[in-house]
Amino acid sequence: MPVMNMVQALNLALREEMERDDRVVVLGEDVGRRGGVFLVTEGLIDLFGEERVIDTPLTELGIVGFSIGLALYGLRPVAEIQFIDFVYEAFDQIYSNMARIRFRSGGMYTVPMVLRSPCCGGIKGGMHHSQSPESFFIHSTGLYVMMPSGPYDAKGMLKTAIRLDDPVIFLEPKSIYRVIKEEVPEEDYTIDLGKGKVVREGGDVTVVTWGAMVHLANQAADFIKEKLGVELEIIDLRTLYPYDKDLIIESLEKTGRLIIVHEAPKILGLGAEISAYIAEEHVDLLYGPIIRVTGYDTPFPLAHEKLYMPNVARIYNAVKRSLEF
Amino acid sequence: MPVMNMVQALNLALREEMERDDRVVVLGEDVGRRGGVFLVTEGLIDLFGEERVIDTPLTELGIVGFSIGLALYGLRPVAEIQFIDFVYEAFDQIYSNMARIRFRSGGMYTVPMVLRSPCCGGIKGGMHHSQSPESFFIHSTGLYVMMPSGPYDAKGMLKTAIRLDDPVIFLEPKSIYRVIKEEVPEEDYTIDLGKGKVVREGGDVTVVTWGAMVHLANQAADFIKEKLGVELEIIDLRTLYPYDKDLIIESLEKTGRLIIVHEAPKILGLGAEISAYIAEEHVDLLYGPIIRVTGYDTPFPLAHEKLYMPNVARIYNAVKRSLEF
Amino acid sequence: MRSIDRKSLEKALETYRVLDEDGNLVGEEPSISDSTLVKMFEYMVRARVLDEWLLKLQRLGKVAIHAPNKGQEAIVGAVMPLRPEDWVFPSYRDLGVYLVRGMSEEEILDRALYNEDDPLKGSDFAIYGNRKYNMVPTPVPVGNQIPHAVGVAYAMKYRGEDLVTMVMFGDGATSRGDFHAGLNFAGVYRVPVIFVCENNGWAISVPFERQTRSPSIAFRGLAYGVDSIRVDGNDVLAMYTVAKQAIERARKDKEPYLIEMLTYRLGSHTTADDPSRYRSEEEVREMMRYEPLKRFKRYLVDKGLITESEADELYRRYSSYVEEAAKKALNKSPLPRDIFFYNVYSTLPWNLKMQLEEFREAIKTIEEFGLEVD
Amino acid sequence: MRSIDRKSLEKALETYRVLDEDGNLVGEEPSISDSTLVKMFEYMVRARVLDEWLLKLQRLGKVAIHAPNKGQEAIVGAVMPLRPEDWVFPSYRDLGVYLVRGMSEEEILDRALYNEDDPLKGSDFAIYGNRKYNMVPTPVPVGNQIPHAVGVAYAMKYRGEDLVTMVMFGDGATSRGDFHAGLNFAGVYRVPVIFVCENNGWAISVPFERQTRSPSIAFRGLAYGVDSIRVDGNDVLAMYTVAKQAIERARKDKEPYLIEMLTYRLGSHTTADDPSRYRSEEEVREMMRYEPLKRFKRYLVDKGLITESEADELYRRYSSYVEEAAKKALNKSPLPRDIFFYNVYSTLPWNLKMQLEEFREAIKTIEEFGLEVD
Ligand SMILES: Cc1ncc(C[n+]2csc(CCOP(=O)(O)OP(=O)(O)O)c2C)c(N)n1
Ligand SMILES: Cc1ncc(C[n+]2csc(CCOP(=O)(O)OP(=O)(O)O)c2C)c(N)n1
Ligand SMILES: [Mg+2]
Ligand SMILES: [Mg+2]
Repeated sequence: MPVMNMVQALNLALREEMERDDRVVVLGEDVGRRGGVFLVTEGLIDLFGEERVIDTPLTELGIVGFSIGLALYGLRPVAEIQFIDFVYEAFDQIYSNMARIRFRSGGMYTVPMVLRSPCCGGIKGGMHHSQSPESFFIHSTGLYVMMPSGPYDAKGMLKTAIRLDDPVIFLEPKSIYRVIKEEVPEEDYTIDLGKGKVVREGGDVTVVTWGAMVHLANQAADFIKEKLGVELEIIDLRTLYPYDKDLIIESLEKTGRLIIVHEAPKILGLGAEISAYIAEEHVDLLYGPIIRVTGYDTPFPLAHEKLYMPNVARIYNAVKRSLEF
Repeated sequence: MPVMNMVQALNLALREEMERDDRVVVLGEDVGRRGGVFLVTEGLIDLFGEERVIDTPLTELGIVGFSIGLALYGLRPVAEIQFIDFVYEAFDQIYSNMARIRFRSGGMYTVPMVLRSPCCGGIKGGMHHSQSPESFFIHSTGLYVMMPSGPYDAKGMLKTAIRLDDPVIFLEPKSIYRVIKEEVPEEDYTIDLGKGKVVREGGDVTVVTWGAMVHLANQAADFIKEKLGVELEIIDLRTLYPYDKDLIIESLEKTGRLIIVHEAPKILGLGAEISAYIAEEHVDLLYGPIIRVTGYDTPFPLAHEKLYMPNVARIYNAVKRSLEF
Repeated sequence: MRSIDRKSLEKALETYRVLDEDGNLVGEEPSISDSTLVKMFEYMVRARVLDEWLLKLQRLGKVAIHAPNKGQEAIVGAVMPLRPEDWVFPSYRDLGVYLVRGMSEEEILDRALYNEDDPLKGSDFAIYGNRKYNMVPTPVPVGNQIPHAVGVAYAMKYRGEDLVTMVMFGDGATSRGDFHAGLNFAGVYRVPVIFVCENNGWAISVPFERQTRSPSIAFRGLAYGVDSIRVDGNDVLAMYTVAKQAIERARKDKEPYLIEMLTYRLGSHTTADDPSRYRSEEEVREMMRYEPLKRFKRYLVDKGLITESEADELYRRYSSYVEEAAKKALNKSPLPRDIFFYNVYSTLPWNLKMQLEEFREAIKTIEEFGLEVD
Repeated sequence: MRSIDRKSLEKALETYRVLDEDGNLVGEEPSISDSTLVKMFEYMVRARVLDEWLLKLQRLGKVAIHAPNKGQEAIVGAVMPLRPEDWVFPSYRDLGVYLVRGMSEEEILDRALYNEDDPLKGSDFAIYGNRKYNMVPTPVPVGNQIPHAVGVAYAMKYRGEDLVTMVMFGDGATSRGDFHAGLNFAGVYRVPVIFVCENNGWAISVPFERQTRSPSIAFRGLAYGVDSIRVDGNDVLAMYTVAKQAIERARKDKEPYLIEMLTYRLGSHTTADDPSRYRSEEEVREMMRYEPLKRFKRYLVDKGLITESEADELYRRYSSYVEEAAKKALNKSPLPRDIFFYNVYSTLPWNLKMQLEEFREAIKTIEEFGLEVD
């Protein structure tokens, strides 16, 4: 089985889906000749032509609005937002249309499209090349939201996303685009919507996280094991909406302690919802507070981004605090 | 003291602030001759002329982007979005600029503007005349968010908002625009940013809410008192960011039981953040689960909106559940 | 980059018309069959009648809100040359369009009253659409549908079909990002889409001069490389003629086209509006002289295709027809109470399932105590 | 509604120039003082030199990213006629603009390296601005600054001041809603704003013909009722002449103006780009013939205002100057570690205060264990 990074795995997923189904088209700024600024769409234009691999004018509103039309007519557009930080011009199209056309039309029209985009921090990208806006999409209702943490999942999840009849926001943590390498089958496989994964077993504290933070949590777990002799159980949510509540509950039944780690700002980051869900439905499982280790409630900074983001020290402190109860 | 409804109180606040400070200008779709579709800006154009009461072309992006420019130059624009449901075209300008110019410029430039808009449901307005999108603004970081629940607060809070040096989202629950009448002083007064208010005292269960839901909670409290002999303590947050955590804690110290009521969808509604905050910092105060009574996680419907929104039955059920612990 | 020729400019800055305001021919008479001409008039009458009924039902508190179409009925001329398989994205003010596409008065009333037969399942007010007629329900945020229509047209071209898409919107909508992106994409990709801008002079209280300083919307179309024409939009023959050409060209050459329909809203913006606050009664009276039905009727009468009394009879016939339909629609049941949980996703995610439980408990409590909620 | 005259159209569709590509006068020679001419050249040289240094520092891993301005230096001609009190919203590719406005190479380097003296406090990369020079830092989302500039111009007019605002953006930015809204508002309100669209033929890999099918950006300006002109943007004299007129008119008559600066990006889009993927080396070589410095130098040499060796000396002088400045900037300390908590609000709300505590605890842990984070 070939070893690939996430960019290659995503590229392969697109290629396979386009070969399988001629309704699948790819579009976005610079996705054609340029192959995307991260090369996720590299080579597709040569294979499928510029009618199916469409370079767009510079307007995210246009990309999403136009894709909705393609999807309404039965195509399966996979639209790229060059960096998710630029998606906001399209927010009306996403919120009021992509997420609401099924409802508005009483179920007569659907929007089977994928909006994929590099997200998150860790590349010294500053305010507008680093953000993690999953909360905006989750609170919108009407969208699915996914974020893979490695090449294998990336390929399988993107295929799932493309085949779903509902619209999907597909977020790709760019800091690990080329860092993590894994064996990726050149066969067809998908990964179920809504299924997380326990990526590290441990009996003391449950850490729920996703995207690049999965790897940080793992690093922190090693450090914490060494320093405190404490075992973290790490859950990679993979699908952010609808998230895998059962996996969290199962782990909490064992540990009774919950830490949520994400890059988005704390205030109304997805951690808030998970915490509130547990505090509402499973408060009896808890030994102590639910702690959130997240981006701070400020814009994403260029200076000292690694101090702004969750890091090993912050997870270590959170675990210590969690164990105090 | 004259008795006014909320529209009149807001109109008075605008008039007084415009008289006090010629940096204050008002703009938006139909705010001039038409006086706004709810008449909040009625008569202002006659008093202050069309240079200060500016009818704009039909683009929310334009309204916000242009207002940011006015504010950068030192004016104090109060921009109206005709219904908050239409704000999303402007989301890039709000998120990436209104909320971020201070940060981007290292504090050199500020955006002292108010974006005010009718919000929330209860008028059979359907999908796009009923929404409560406060979460989007709160998660943005860099904005203050306010929502008054009556004429007196409306006037004082709008004046506070206009005088703040930071950008404010000012949401007006349109269903109570003309329903609630109160004495409103014709003198100058303001209401502090970040200060909630206990609108009903009670020792059994704390209900945190805001906007039109304050009145629903009161109604529910009467009903619950009658049926269950239970006393609700109702907190009207008024400022949604930064919300008055101290008031909530104080009440929880007494009741140990918390219910949050809001119109926005449950998933990542502000209730999630308040719940997560308590579960993180004050879990020891709780006797049981934190329950959220909210809009469901669907688009806002035209049909059966009163069943979609929080209602007396739902609050009653929540209180019963809260007391089971 | 394209160059701009004199003729394109003229089309975009002058106003194409066939009939003058009294129904006299002033342009080249299009060759349209007699039966089509009469049918066209009938649609306009039906739109006028239905408009009056929706206003009446709104005043009676039965319909939440209505956006009157009076004065803009000549829009039917733009849709009549379409095929049923072509797609239409109507505006909210387009009663005539819904009718031409095959929607019945019954269906429109079921929708307006969102009863059990509402095809849109009580999702939103004042919008209409149905997949059966290839007519997508209008999003209430003004202009949202414009880029959708361009995407649909692209997909038609991509599939090698000879279909076209038509999308309607107001003058106010041209200020939105959706218009800008939609027109630009249409120009760049050359797709078979026809934009119909119903320039009725007002966006609620904002007059066109305050909406834009552009010489015309059609001129603006040229600035996206989209051929454009300005038409007397109260002249249904002009609308038909121009649309037919645009549709045929789009079908054959995959070229987008913009039609600026110069018209006038004779009624209020919606039933929630009070136009006396921003425009004079005189202006409206003056504009009544140009209204499309009277003008077209004169032409038909002069041509011997209809008599005055036949026209009156038509109006009366549809009035009683709609009265009956309204009675029927009002007697239908409301939608199921839990309707809004469905049609968000193709299946219910777990949080919606849990919330549906909570909802059912609430219904029980409501019934237990006889609470009033709905 | 405005009508469009022949002359406006010509301006928007033809290309205004003063010098040909070899520096020969082909248009009317503007009357500019000799010292201004030399100063103009000096700014262009400084921009070129600084560009090379930022590229070098990026290759050395010191600067995160840089958007080269090579080939677009004639933009200095647009800003030189402004007064210091006028406001400028530059694009990210505008090194020459920053210099003309009074920013020093030192400040630009402090910014690029976001050291302790960074006026923007480490907020974002590749952007520059400073209130001292009435130059607002560029938002990275392309085009965002356009409506801001219109708002500032409105405020200037509202206050009765005779100031103007200038805003720069690329050809790609014209596709965004910000452009559409900004131009439209400027037309409707008639405010003293000058739009400078630096049409360099490419938006990363998307060529202009794929960005829009519009005949020209200037033509598009007319569609908002904004007078517009197309200029050879590698001809600094043409840029200066046109901008000066536009600025004077804006100051006096409060009329907006759009200048389409036809230029070419000779370098990569940013240091993260690889242009060989989408355009040929030949194209770039061919376009080198039109580059603005050489051309303007020829004119100055012919005019006897500078010699070839003086020009070379200028280049060398600034090279060593920037080398020194870079050394100094590299030696400065980083910004305080908690810098990002400030400048979000005018005071810290309670949640940020709590988070600052948590942050300080993390720093302690980092120090306790000697963790590597930053
Ligand atoms: C994005 C958005 N902003 C505001 C509104 C409120 N609104 C509804 S219709 C309208 C005016 C529309 O004018 P125009 O496009 O000319 O269409 P007309 O009503 O004249 O047919 C406004 C402001 C809306 N529906 N959507
Ligand atoms: C809204 C937005 N979308 C995408 C990007 C990524 N991006 C940065 S520059 C650029 C191209 C800009 O082209 P143009 O406006 O012509 O300016 P130029 O770089 O050629 O000077 C793109 C797509 C961005 N910064 N902002
Ligand atoms: Mg209109
Ligand atoms: Mg460019």
